[in-house]
Amino acid sequence: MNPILFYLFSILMLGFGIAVVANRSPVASAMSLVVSFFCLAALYVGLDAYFLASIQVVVYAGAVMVLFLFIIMLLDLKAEQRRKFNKLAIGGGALVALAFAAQLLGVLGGHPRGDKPFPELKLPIGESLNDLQHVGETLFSLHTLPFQIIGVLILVATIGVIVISKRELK
Amino acid sequence: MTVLNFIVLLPILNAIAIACGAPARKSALLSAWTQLALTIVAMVGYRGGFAYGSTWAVAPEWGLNLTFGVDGLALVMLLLTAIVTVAAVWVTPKIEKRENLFYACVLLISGGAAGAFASVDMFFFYAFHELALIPTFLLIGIWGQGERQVAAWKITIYLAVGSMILLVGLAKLYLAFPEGARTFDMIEMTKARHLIPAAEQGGIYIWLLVGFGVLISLFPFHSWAAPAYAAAPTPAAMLHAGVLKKFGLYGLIRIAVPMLPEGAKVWMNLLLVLLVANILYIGLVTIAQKKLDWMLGYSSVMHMGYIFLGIAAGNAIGITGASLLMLGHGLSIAALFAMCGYLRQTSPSLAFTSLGGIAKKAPFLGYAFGMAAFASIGLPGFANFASEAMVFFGAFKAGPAATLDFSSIQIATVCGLWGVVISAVYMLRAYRQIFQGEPQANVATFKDPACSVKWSVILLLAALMVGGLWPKSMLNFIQPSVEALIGK
Amino acid sequence: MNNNDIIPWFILLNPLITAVLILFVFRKNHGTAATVSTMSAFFGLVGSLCAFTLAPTHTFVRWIDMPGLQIPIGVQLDHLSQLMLLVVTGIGFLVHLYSTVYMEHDESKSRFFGHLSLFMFSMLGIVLADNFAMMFIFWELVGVSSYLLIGHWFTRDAAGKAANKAFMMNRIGDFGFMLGILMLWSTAGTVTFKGLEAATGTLTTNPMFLTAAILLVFCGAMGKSAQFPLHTWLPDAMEGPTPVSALIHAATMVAAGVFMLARIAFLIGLSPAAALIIAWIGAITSILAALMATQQDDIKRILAYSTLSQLGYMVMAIGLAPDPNGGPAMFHLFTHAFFKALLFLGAGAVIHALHHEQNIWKMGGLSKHMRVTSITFLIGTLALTGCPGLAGFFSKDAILLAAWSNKPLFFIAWSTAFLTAFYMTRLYIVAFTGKERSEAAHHGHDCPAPMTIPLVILAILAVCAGWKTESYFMSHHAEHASHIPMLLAICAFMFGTFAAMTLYKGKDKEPLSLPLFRNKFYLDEIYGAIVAGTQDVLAYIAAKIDSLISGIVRLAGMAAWGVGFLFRLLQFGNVQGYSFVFGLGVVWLIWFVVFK
Amino acid sequence: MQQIIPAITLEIAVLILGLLMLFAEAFSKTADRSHMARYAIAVLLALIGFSFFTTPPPANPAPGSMWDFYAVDATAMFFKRIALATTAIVLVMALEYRSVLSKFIPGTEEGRGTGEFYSLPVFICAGLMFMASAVDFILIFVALELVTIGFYVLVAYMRKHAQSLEAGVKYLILGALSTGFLVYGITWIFGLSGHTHLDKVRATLVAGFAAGGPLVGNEHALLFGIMLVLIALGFKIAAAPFQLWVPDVYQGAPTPVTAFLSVGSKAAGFIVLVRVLEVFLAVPAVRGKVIAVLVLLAILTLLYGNLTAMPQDNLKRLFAYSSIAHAGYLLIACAALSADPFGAKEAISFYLAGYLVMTLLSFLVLITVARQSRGDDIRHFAGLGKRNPFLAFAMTVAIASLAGIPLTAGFLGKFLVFKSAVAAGQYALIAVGILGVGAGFYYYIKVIAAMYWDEPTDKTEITVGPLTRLFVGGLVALVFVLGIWPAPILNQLSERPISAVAHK
Amino acid sequence: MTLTLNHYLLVSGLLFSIGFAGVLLRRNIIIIFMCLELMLNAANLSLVAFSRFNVGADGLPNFNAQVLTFFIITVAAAEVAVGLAIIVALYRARQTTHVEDITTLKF
Repeated sequence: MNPILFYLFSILMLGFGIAVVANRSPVASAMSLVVSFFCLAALYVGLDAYFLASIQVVVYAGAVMVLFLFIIMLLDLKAEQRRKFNKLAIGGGALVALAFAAQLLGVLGGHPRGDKPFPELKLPIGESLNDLQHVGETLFSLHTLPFQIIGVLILVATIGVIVISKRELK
Repeated sequence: MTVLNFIVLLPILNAIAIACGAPARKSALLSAWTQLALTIVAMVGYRGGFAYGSTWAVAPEWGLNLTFGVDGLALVMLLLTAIVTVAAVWVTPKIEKRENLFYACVLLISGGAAGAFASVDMFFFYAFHELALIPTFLLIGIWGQGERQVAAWKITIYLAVGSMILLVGLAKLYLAFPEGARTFDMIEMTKARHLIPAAEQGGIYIWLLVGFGVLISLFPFHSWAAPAYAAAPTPAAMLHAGVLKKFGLYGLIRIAVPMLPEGAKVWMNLLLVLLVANILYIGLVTIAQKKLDWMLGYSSVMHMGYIFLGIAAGNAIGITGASLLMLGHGLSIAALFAMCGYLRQTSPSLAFTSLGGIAKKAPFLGYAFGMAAFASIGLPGFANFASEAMVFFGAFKAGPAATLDFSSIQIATVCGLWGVVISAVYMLRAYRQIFQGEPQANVATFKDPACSVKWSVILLLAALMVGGLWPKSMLNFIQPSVEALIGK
Repeated sequence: MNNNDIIPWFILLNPLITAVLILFVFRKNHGTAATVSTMSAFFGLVGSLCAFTLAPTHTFVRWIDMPGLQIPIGVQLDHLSQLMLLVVTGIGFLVHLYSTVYMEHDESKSRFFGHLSLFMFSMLGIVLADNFAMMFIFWELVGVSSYLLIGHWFTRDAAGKAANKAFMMNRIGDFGFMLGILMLWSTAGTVTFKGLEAATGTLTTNPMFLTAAILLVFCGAMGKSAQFPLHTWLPDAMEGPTPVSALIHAATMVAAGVFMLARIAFLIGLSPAAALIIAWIGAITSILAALMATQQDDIKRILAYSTLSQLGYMVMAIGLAPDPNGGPAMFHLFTHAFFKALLFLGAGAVIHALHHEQNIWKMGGLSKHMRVTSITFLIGTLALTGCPGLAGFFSKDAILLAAWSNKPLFFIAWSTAFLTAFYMTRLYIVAFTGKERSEAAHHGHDCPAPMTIPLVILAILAVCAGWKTESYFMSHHAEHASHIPMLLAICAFMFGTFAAMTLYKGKDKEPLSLPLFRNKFYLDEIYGAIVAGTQDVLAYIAAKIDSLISGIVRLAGMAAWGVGFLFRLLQFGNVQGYSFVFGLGVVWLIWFVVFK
Repeated sequence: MQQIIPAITLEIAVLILGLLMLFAEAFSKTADRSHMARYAIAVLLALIGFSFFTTPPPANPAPGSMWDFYAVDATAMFFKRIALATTAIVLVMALEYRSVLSKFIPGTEEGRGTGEFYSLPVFICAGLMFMASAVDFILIFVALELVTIGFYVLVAYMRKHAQSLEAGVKYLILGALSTGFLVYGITWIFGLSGHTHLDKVRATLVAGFAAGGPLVGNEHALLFGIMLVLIALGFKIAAAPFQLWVPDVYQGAPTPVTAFLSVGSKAAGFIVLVRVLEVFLAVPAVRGKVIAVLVLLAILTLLYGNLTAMPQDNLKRLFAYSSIAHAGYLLIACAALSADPFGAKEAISFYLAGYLVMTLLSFLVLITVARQSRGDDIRHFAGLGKRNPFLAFAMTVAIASLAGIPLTAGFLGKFLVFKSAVAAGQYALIAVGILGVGAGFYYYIKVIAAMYWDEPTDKTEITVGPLTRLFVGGLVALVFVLGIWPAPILNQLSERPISAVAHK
Repeated sequence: MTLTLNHYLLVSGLLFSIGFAGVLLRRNIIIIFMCLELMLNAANLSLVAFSRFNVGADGLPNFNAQVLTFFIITVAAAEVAVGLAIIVALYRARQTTHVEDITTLKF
């Protein structure tokens, strides 16, 4: 990936990530989240994970965000916007998050392995990486069992959503 | 099934039956007497070594089996259990509330003690003892008096923590054996004791000492004892002070002494300091008591010091004496608590100042209490004297002869001898204040107790006198076992 | 076991059986109890007379028997015990006889006789004991029977206190006794007297040790024979019925200490230092007690101090001349038993007749009303004061002779003899002569026969017990090296008697006032202060520390509860706070694991 | 008997059971769904018996086959049975609880809307069973999430009950947070090793961090990853300082769910913890640190759980704190895992088995009593000894076992834990553990005191249904059987792995 | 200048921290939930980067990690669904999505 693109998308992603946190309006937060996820998808592309990038866009930016926005609208959360800050909580929380980030920097400093550039892929000449095929193969040969469990998981989630959000039982 | 299995199971099964609704007092009495009879049968039929063995595999790969079996020492402890149980059930007055639960708890304590004494397996030896924990809690909490709730919490938590410390010690001991030789069978462990590395023994011994020490109320872990005994209903106090407390001492004799001789040496001076504190310091505390039940509680703590002294001596004389003293102390303190319970029932307060002149109103009580009191302070004719003398002889012999440079254990013996004076001070003072003098107004209607109390006290005193006048009757059981234990 | 061996066992067990019978069977039947007890005492006397004629025997049963520790229960009939048996059973029988009347109207007469028999059993056990441990056992048992008898009238506070005091003082002495036994045993490996005698070689390897051991054993004697400083219980013990005082606290039990010392005379002989200390303690006791006696008003107390003083004499004699056959000490014990028992019984008769009046200043003129009593009492007094020809003269003379080699001790002994004559004469003159000083004294009368017969018998013995008996006690017959001690003794008797006669003749009240002596050198007060100042304060402190310990335990529990309560505050319900704590945990653990 | 049934059949059967229940819920004509639960209980219990006749999937799985990630060793089978038994008993509780439940679920008829409440635990059970066998991070993650999401739903199930919803939200937020850490941690471990399969991860890491290995110098990164995974698992097992959700969620959730959480979720958390620890502890470069952090967590957890339970008055909350404490004891064994691998594993498994029995017993009684006393504070238990001696006795047994009184299952578990700690020489842990036991006695016995000492405030007798009575009796018996005769369980644990897969 | 693994890890780590900060700072449950999604996605980014970095013997990225990423996305979606359902139910019961208002369970 072009480093410039990398920096661009990274900064955008982080910036909108901060916006998610900083925005007072839930709708604005949600929109920032969408942008941030788009940038993330772009970074995936830079890592040759085209399939995941598309999934990211479809699932997150498409489905999940809509859900979020839908709920925000449904509950009409604007009324709650104006509330006093709890300075102590904010200060403490920020401190913890900063400390965590600092530790992360420390860990990266102690991670010499990561200072190497990404290895080149061995691809047949002239072909681009068909990652969809590879992911599919791995998923359905090696990870069939988790895949099926995911199915159950979604079933459970569906039941759960129904059970919890049903209004009245007839 | 051997007679031993019946001795252990009888009270437990009976407790269950009573809890399920069997007539409480009758079946409890029947069970207690049967237990005593069976114990005597077992003693009569005893021919040395470990007898009446029975075993049931529980976890063979750890060498963990539910194994019963008794040697002479254990038989004597079983006898103590049986006698005190009979007396404890017998003296129990009419229980107003939840009679069945009461007797079930009492029998469980007895069954737990019997099970511990009859166990050859270290694990079950420990486990049976703990059977008494919750029944004690209930007995003190429901049927106790005074600060019963505080006392019940205190004794339960204290003993639980002590047991846990002990458990760690036992685990250490188990693991100190090399793999392959590990077993919970105490006979096997004793045989294989040379496999325990000498350097590790000190580390194990201190855990055992503290663990057992808490259960025995070794100074400074004694503060549970007096309040609990003061608050407990009579049978609970009798069984706990008389029998259950002996578990720890029995454990030391059965486990720590034979298996960890090197460890005993490491901690000898500490033990001596503690036991002298038990005798002298607790003795002084006892003098300062102003109520009979508290005084008896502390005196029972104090007397543990003598038994410890015998154990610390480490020789056959001292340990045999300590074992006999366990019997003697158990019987005498049970008798004292039995009468204290009767006094409590009939008199508004047990403070010395509010009692007086009872001997005139209740000559039997005056006599019997006097005998029990004299027994507990080591009067010849009762088992306590014979055993205390043996303890002193054994402990003194553990030091060098023919020199005035006394070794530490000899100094401890001297202190212990002085304790005899102290115990006379508080016992006689209490006796004078309660029983002698002109009868006070609030004991004007005092009478001698009913037959059940009378005879159970007589039973205890008679057993004490048998042990005192003819100590060989008990020593014949104890001595070979002790010698086998310490490897003579 | 042949017939001869049975006799000592019979003598020993006969009173025990009697005691058990009385206490458990005849509890309610007072008359029978008295009869049974007296009969048994009589049988004991007969048995002792038989035993006296027997050759020495020694039989035992094993009581505790294990490797390293053998304690037998054995009876040893020998020169020393044969005579002592006679003394104990003889006086015992007379006291029993006397008591049947004296205690006639007591409401717990059977208890009294039961305890009396118990005492006889214990005392005979000491006499017959063949080893230290057994002696200690019976030592304690006499302590208990003495406790029971002093406290016979336990509803009186003073009696209970006196009983307790007696027992406690003895316990203190026994502390040393037991320790001494332990020391001897650990060295010699045996507790039997014969075994110890055989092991003298081992025992003498460390003279300091032996001295210490003997002195510790002597502590036992100090308690039982009421030697200074453990003597204060004996005068208080007079709270008991007078026959008890006669039997236990004059003639037999208090002499047990002396008897025990005689038993181990062979050991004392090995340690001159110990012997000297014993002698000095005896001497101090005798002079102090004599001084105290001069100012007492209670007839029994005067006799009690006199007993103390005489016991001191005997102990001093043991220290001066330890003799396996008893020596002058046992000789004096023997004679003293008779005249002191006589004096006590006589005092008892007086008290009985005067309806429990014990103050001599409220008596007077009794010789007119109580002829037998006064004559026998006079004989006893003379015997005690050392009137030549009477029993006391010979034994006292023997002691003074033994003391002659040590002049300071001799001086003390002589002074004591002088004081004895003084206070006894005072007693007799004040109580028996002159005018009646109270209503009760006018109505004095001689007592019934069972009370006077013992007086008469004892009076006869008090006269003649010293005749030709001295040699029985001497293992090697000592020539009278000097007659000076004897002459001085006669002088002491005469001066003392004369002084008292001139001072007290016809007086109605105490002409002398010596508060120091009257108040027994304030020793009771001092002891009281010491006990209160040490034991009670220590006990108080200990109790405080103990409540501190349980407070610490409680505090630990409360601290755990409190910490739990504080921890619980973390659980404040706000999920954001929870994630904050979570985050803190994350950061902290990562710091701990990764960067530390 | 020849064992020809593959172990995965069990999970499949459970899943089919769950689906059938959903169908039944959808098509059943009657409103009362309790028969569903009864059938499910029967099936689950039957499956436990069935599990003894299973054999692992293909004896020699081809490399790269899906069976590679699915271990069927003794531990796995043991935990599968635990999951089945737990679920069955939770369903019994659910039946007992249904009247309370339907109060908070608006419905036209009594019993409506409870069908899912019976079927969701069955699905969760399948998830737990998968977790027991999972030896691959992917499978672990997926199974864990199945369980977690199922629990989100169950905790918040009573949707007219604000507390249940509040508990649901708290669990949801914190659970998701921990999922984030888990994923991030897995990422790092994958990043360093290049594998998700635990055995391969171990092999790569051991080789990589050996002297001169390719990964030397990256210890920080590995520790970071390990720590993140441990934090997430610590959350699942309720180790301090990640335990804060526990009391609130336990209190707010429907009581059967609380029981399920405290047993099922914890057991699953521990089996995963043991499996990953076996990997981490194999790497010498980080072993010391990992043990240190386990010790630290254990101490904190023990102190927090035990001390905080002391001032509690609400029984559900008290059990919540005590479940934290029990996690602490289990962590003691975890800290001993490297010094005494076999003993510690045995201790954890046995402890969990005992914990299952005693916790479920206490909750079963709790539900029965709380329903009829209208409250789950300790004072609602006052005088239970008079109101229903049978339940009081059962509770006493459960409490005795939880407190660790001998001859009960709980004691043996504690004994094994302390034994392995002694073997590992972890004396600081032992000391804190003893302190914890002391505190534990205080708060556990509070319940006994209430039941027997106090007079009942409400004199009505408490009735027990036949099924509950059967299960209470059975669990009481089991507490004693496990405490006195552990051989059957121990045999299961010490059995050589049925499958060679896990230890290839 | 070439991009290294650590570049990606740094970015993802920062994103994770931002998400974490959001969880700690925000009090609206829905936004907290969004931040949790941020954290999951940050982890995904690392995972994909590692997948690309840990090239196997066949010279291709390690697709196991991508599969895991796929699962994570799926799970996250399911979680969001359930979570939002719960939030809606809570809102119905309490008319709030504010963490400070849901503190009835405490101590």
